[in-house]
Amino acid sequence: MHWTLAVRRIALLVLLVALPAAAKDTVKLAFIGPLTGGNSAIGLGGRNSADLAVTLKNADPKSRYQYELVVLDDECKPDTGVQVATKAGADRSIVAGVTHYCSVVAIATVETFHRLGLPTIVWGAVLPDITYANKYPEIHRVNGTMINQNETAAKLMLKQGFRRWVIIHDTTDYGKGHDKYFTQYATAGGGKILGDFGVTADQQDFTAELTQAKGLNPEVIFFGGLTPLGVRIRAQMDKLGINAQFQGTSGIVSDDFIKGLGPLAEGVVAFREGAPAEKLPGGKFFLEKYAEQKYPNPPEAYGPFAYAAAKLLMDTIDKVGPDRKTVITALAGVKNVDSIVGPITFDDHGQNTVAAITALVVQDGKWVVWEDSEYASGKRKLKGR
Amino acid sequence: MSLRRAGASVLSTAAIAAVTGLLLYAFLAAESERTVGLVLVGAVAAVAAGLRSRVLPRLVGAAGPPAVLVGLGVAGLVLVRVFHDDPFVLLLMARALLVLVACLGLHVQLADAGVPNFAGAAFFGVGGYTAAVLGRGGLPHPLVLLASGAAAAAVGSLLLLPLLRTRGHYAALITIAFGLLFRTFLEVNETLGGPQGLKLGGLQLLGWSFNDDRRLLGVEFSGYAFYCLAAVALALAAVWLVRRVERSWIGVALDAVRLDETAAACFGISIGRWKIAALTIGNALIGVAGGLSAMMVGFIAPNNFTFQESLVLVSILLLGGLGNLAGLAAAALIVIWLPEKLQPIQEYRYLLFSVLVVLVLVLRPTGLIRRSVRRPFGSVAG
Amino acid sequence: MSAPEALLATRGLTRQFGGVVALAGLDLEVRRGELLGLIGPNGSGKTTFFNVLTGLFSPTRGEVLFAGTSLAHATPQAICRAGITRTFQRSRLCLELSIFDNLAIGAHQRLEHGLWFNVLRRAALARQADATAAAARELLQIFDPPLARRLFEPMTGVAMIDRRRVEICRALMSHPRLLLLDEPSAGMTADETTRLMDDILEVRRRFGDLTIVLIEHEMSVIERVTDRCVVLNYGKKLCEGTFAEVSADPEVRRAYLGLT
Amino acid sequence: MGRLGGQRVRQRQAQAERALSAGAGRAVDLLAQYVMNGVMLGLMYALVALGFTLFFGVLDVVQFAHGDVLTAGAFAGLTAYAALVHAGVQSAVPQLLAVVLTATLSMALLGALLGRLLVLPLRGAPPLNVLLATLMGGTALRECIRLFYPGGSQPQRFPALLPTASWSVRRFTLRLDNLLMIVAGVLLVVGLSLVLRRTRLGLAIRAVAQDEETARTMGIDFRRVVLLTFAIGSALAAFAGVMNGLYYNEINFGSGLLLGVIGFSAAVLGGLGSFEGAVLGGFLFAGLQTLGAVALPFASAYKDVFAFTVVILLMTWKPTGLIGERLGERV
Repeated sequence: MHWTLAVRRIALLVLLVALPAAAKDTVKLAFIGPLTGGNSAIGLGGRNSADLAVTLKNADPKSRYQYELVVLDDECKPDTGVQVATKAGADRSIVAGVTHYCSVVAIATVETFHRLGLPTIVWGAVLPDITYANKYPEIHRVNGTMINQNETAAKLMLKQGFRRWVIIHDTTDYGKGHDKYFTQYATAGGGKILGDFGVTADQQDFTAELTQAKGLNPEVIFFGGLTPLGVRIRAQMDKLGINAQFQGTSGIVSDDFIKGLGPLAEGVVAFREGAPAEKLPGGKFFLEKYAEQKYPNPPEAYGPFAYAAAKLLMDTIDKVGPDRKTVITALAGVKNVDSIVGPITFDDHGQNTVAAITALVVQDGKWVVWEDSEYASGKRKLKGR
Repeated sequence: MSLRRAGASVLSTAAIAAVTGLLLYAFLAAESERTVGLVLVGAVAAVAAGLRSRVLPRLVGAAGPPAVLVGLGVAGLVLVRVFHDDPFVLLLMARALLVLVACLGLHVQLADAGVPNFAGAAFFGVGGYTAAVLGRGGLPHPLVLLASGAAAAAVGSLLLLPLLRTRGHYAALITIAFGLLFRTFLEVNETLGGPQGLKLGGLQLLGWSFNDDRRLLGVEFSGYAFYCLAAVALALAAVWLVRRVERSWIGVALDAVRLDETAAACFGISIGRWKIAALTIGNALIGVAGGLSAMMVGFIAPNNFTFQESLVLVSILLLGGLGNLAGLAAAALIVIWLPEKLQPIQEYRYLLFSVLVVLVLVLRPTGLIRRSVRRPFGSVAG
Repeated sequence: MSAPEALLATRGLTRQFGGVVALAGLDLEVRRGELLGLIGPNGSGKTTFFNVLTGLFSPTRGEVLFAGTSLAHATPQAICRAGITRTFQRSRLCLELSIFDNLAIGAHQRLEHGLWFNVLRRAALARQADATAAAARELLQIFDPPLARRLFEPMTGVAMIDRRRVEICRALMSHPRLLLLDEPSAGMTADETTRLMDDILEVRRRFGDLTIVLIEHEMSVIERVTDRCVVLNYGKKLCEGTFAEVSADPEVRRAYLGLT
Repeated sequence: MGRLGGQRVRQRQAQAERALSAGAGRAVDLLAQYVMNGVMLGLMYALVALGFTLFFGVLDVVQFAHGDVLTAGAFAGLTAYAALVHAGVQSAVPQLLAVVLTATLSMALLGALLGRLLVLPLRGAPPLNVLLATLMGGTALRECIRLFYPGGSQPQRFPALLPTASWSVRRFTLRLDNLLMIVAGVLLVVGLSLVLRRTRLGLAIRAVAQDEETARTMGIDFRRVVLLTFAIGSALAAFAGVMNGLYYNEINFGSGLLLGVIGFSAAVLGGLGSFEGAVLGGFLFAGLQTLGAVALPFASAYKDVFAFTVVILLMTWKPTGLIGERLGERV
C-alpha cells in the first residue's frame, strides 16, 4: 500500500471523527453519453437529466449520501466508449453508472462493465443484444428495445397504404437490427422491400445509393440510423427529386434532425419506445424541475430515461449502501418500482419492459405524436397518399 | 570487463533506473493537475540539465546501453508492483508501452529507411483484428501475437510494389490512401463486425488468464498488471531488436538507402530489398503491439485506427527527435499520459500535438535532438 | 608486349536526353591494369559515360562488354558486383554518418547482411566490423593518415578536400577491378593534386589487378600518371593514344586547345 | 401544396411511360443522373486538385492543409451568412455574394499565411518536412474549427441560397442550383487558365514553376509569386468548400481531410504540376467513385475503397501520375 493512498485514507478518517455526522459520505455515479459529435444534443439532454436527478436527491434531507455525477463522453464511438468505460470501471470510488445512448457503443462496453464489476443502467440504446446477448448481472436497461418499435411502425405504415419500401441503414448493429426487424414485420403484413443499402456512419455523399433507390421507384425510404445520416439522406433525396415518404426510427427523434433539415423535415414519420416527456406519468413534474435548473439544452427524447435510471440507482444505493456487489444484487430484485417513465421491472436479463411505442410525425417544425397530428386526422397527407 | 568498469556500470544503471522510476512514479501517482504540471516541468528541466551538462550521456556511456535496458526493465517491474491494484494506471502504462513498440516500428521505417508510413494505426488494427480472429481458436496466445505481427507484415506487403516505385510525397500518398481505404473497408464489411468491431477474450498464457485478478507473493494484482508486464517485456524486446538492427551492417545499409539511393545503388545496395526489410520489420512490430493491445482492451473497432491516430504515432516520432530512441520513449509516454492526467487538455490533445509538431518542424528542421552518429559495434571499440 | 586484352569495351554506345545527344556511338576500350585518362571539354559526355557505365542511365543504343559479360542494361547493383565502382563529380557521401559507415557502404559487397547474422551472431559481426575497420584504416593510411584515427567520427567534421579522399577510399573498399575517378582532384591545389596522384599510383601498385579510368582537366596530371588517353568531344571519341600522341593530334589541338 | 400536386400527376404519367419502354428507358435516365452526380463531384475535386498542382508547380511542395482550408472556407462563408441574417438581410443574392466573397478572400489570406509560415521557412529542409508540417497544420486548423466554432463538432446546416427549381425527365432530375454551380465552377477553371496564360502574374507563376533560379534572376519577385499562388490555390479550395456546402446543405469540420486526400490523389493521377492533369484527375476520381457505386450496387459504400485502390494501382504503374510529373530527377 504506497504511502499516498494510506495518507489519504487516514485524512478521511480524521475528517469523519472530527465532524460527527454533519458531512455525508460522497458517492460517485458515472454518466456516459455522446457529448460531442452529431448526437451530442441527445447526449447533453441525458446528462442534464441525470444531473437533475442528482441535484434533487442531494437536496432531499432523507438521502443517506451526498451524490456526485462523474460525466464521461463516449463520442458515440465504440473505441472511446470502451476507454471511458474502463476508466469508470477501474475507478474504485464510482459505484454505478448511467450508460450510453448509442447502441454501437453500448454493445461494446458490456464486457468491460462485466469484467470490472460496475453496475450500469443503459438509458437510451435500443439494440436488443445489449441485454439479451448474455446474462451479465451488471447490465440493466430502462428504455425498451427496437423489436416492438418496428412492429408498430410496420402496422401503421401498412395501414396508410404503403406497400413498397427501400431501406437505407448504417452498418452498425443498430442499423442492421432495424433493417432486420422492419423487413420481418413489413413483409409479414404484405409489404415489399425493393432493396437495402448499408452505409458508413461518416459517409457524406449518398447520391449513388439514392439514384439506385430512385430506380427501384419506392413509395417509402426507410432509414435505420442516427440523426446525422438521417439529415444528409433526407436532404440529398430532395436534391435528386425523390418524392418518396421518409420513415425513420428512434435514432432521428431529436430537435437536431428538424433543425438540420428545416422545411424538408415536414411529414417525416418516426417511431420510438416510451412517450415524449409530457405524456409520461411523471412527465409534468420532470419538465418543471428541468426548466427550473435552466439547462442550456432541452432534455431531448431520452432525458426522462436518464433521470429515471439515475434516481433508481441512487435510491438503491441509499437502501443497500455504496458497494457495487450489493447494488447489483439489489437491482436484480427491482419489481414495479415507480418512476417518471412508469413502473420499472428488470427481467433476468436486466431489461425493463416498456410497453408503449409512440408514432411521431414532424408537423410545423416539431415532433408531434401521430394520434394528435393533422396527418392522422387527414387534414395533411403523407407523401404519395 | 574489469571490476572497476563493471562496478561503474552497475552503479550508473541503478542511478538511471532509480531516477526514471521516481519521475514516472511521481507523474503517475500525481492526483491534482497542478502536481502533474510540476512533475512534468521538473522532469523536462532535469533531462535538459543532464544533457547540457554531459552528465546523462556520460552516465549512459558508463552503464553501457544493454545495462540501461535492464535497469529500465527493473524500474518497470517496480512500478507494476507499486500500482498493483490500480487498473487505471496499469492500463495507462501498458498503453504507452504498446504505442512505443508501434512507434519503434515506424522508427525503423521512417528514421532508418526513410519510408514514411501514414497508415501506422491501420497496421496496429490489422494486428488487433488478427488477435481477435485467431484468439478464439485453439492457437496458444504467444503464437497468436506472432501471427498478429506476421499478418500486419503480410498486409503491408500489398504496398511494397507501390512503395518501391514511388518516392517522397507520392509514397506518402500511397500509405495515406491505404489507411483511409482500409478503415472504410472494415467499417462497411460485416465479416469482421463492421463498425461494431469485435470482442476479444483476454490473453491466456499456459492456462493463466490475464483478465482476472490474482494473488501473487501475497499481493493482490489486478489483471492489467500482467498485461503491463507483457508490455514491458515486449517494449524491451523491441528496443533490443531495433538497437541491434541499427548497430549492424543492416543499419548501415538502411542509412545508405535513406540518405542517397543513387550512391547506395552504385555500391551494390539493393534499394528494394532494404525498404522491404524495413517495412516488414516495422509492420511486424506494429502488428504485435496491436495484437496485445486488442487483447488487453478486449475490444477492437475500425474507429480505433483512423488517419488521426496514424498522425499521432507520426507526431510521437517527430516530437521525440527522428532517430533518437530515448526521445521516442519520452515522447510516447508524454503523448499518451498527459491527456489522461491533465483532464482539461484531454479535449485539446490533437490540437496541442499538431501545433507542437509544426513548431518542431519549422524551428528545428534537423529534429529536436541532433541525431547522434552510430557507435561502433566492433569488439575493439567495445 | 602483346596488347593486353580489353577489360572493358563499348560498341556504338549512345545516350540521348530528348534532343540532346550526350554520347554518340562511342567505341572505347580500357585495357586491363592500365590507367586511362579521359579528357575533353565540359559537356563532352565524360560524366554521362560514367553514369551509363555504372547503370544510372540505360544506353539508348550500343553495347558494353566488361570482362566478357554484357552490362548494357544491367542494374547499378549488378555492375558493382561485376567489380566496377566510382567516385562522383559532386561528392555523394552520407554526411550524417561516420567515416567508418561511409567506407562500410563501399564494402557492402563483401559484408554479411543476413538478419540472423547481424542480430544474433554479434561476436562474428564484431570480428567482421574489426576487419572492415582495419581495411579502412589501411586505405586511409595511404590517402589521409590523420583520418585513420578519427574513423568513428561524423563526416560533418571532415574538411572538403579530405572528403574527396574518403570518397576514393569508399570506392576502393570493395577491391574493384575497374575504378572510375570523376575529377578527384577538383578544388585541390597543385601539390595536393600531386600528392593525391602519388596516393593513387601507390594504391595501384598495392592492389595489382586494378584498372583505373581518370577524368581530369589538369594536362600535367594526365601526362604524369596515365598510360593512355581518350579525348571526347560532343559525345564522340576524337582520338586515342598516349598523352604525347594525343596532344600532338591537330584535331585535338583545334577542338580542345583552340589552336589552329 | 401546388408543386407537390403537379409532381404527382407527372409521376403517374411517368409510371405509365416507364411501363412501355422498360428496357432502354430505365437505363438512360439513371445513367444521366449518375453522370450528373459525377460531374458535380468531379468539379469539386478538380478545384481542390488545382490547388495542389499550383503549390507543387511553384515550389515542388505538397501543401497538405489544403483540404482543411476547404472546410475553413465553408465555415467562414457560413459565419458571413449568419452575420447577415443577424443584421436582417434576408434576400438570397447578397447573402450568396457575402458567403462566396468572405470564404474566398479569408482563405486566400490563410493560404498565403500558411505559405509564409509553414512552407517558405522549410525551403531547405527535406521535402517530406513540408508535407508533415502542413499535414499537422491542417490537423490544427480542423481542431480549431471543432473546438472554437460554436457547436463545431456537430454537422452545421448550410443554407440553400440558390434557387431550388428542378426539371424531371422520367427519373433524371436536373436541379437549377446544381446547374448554376457547375457553370460557376467551369467558369472559375477557365478563368484560372486564362489568368495563368494571359496575365503577367500567370507568366510569373509558370516561370517560377519551370525554373525557379532563372525566374528569380529575371527579376521575378519569388516570394510575392509564391504567396499569390498560395492565395489563389486556397481561394479555389474555399470556393469548392462553399460549393460543397450548397450541394449537401451541410458542412462538418472533418470533411476537409478526405477531400484533401482525394484532391491530392486527383492531382497526382493527372500528373502533379500539370493544370489539365488536375482537372482530368478530378473528374477521373469522381468517375471511379461513381463507377464503384454502380458496379457494386448493394455495397456502394465500397466506392471509396474501390477508388483509392485504383489510385494506388495507377501510381504503381505510373509513379508520377498518368501525364507524368514534368520535373525528372537529376542524378
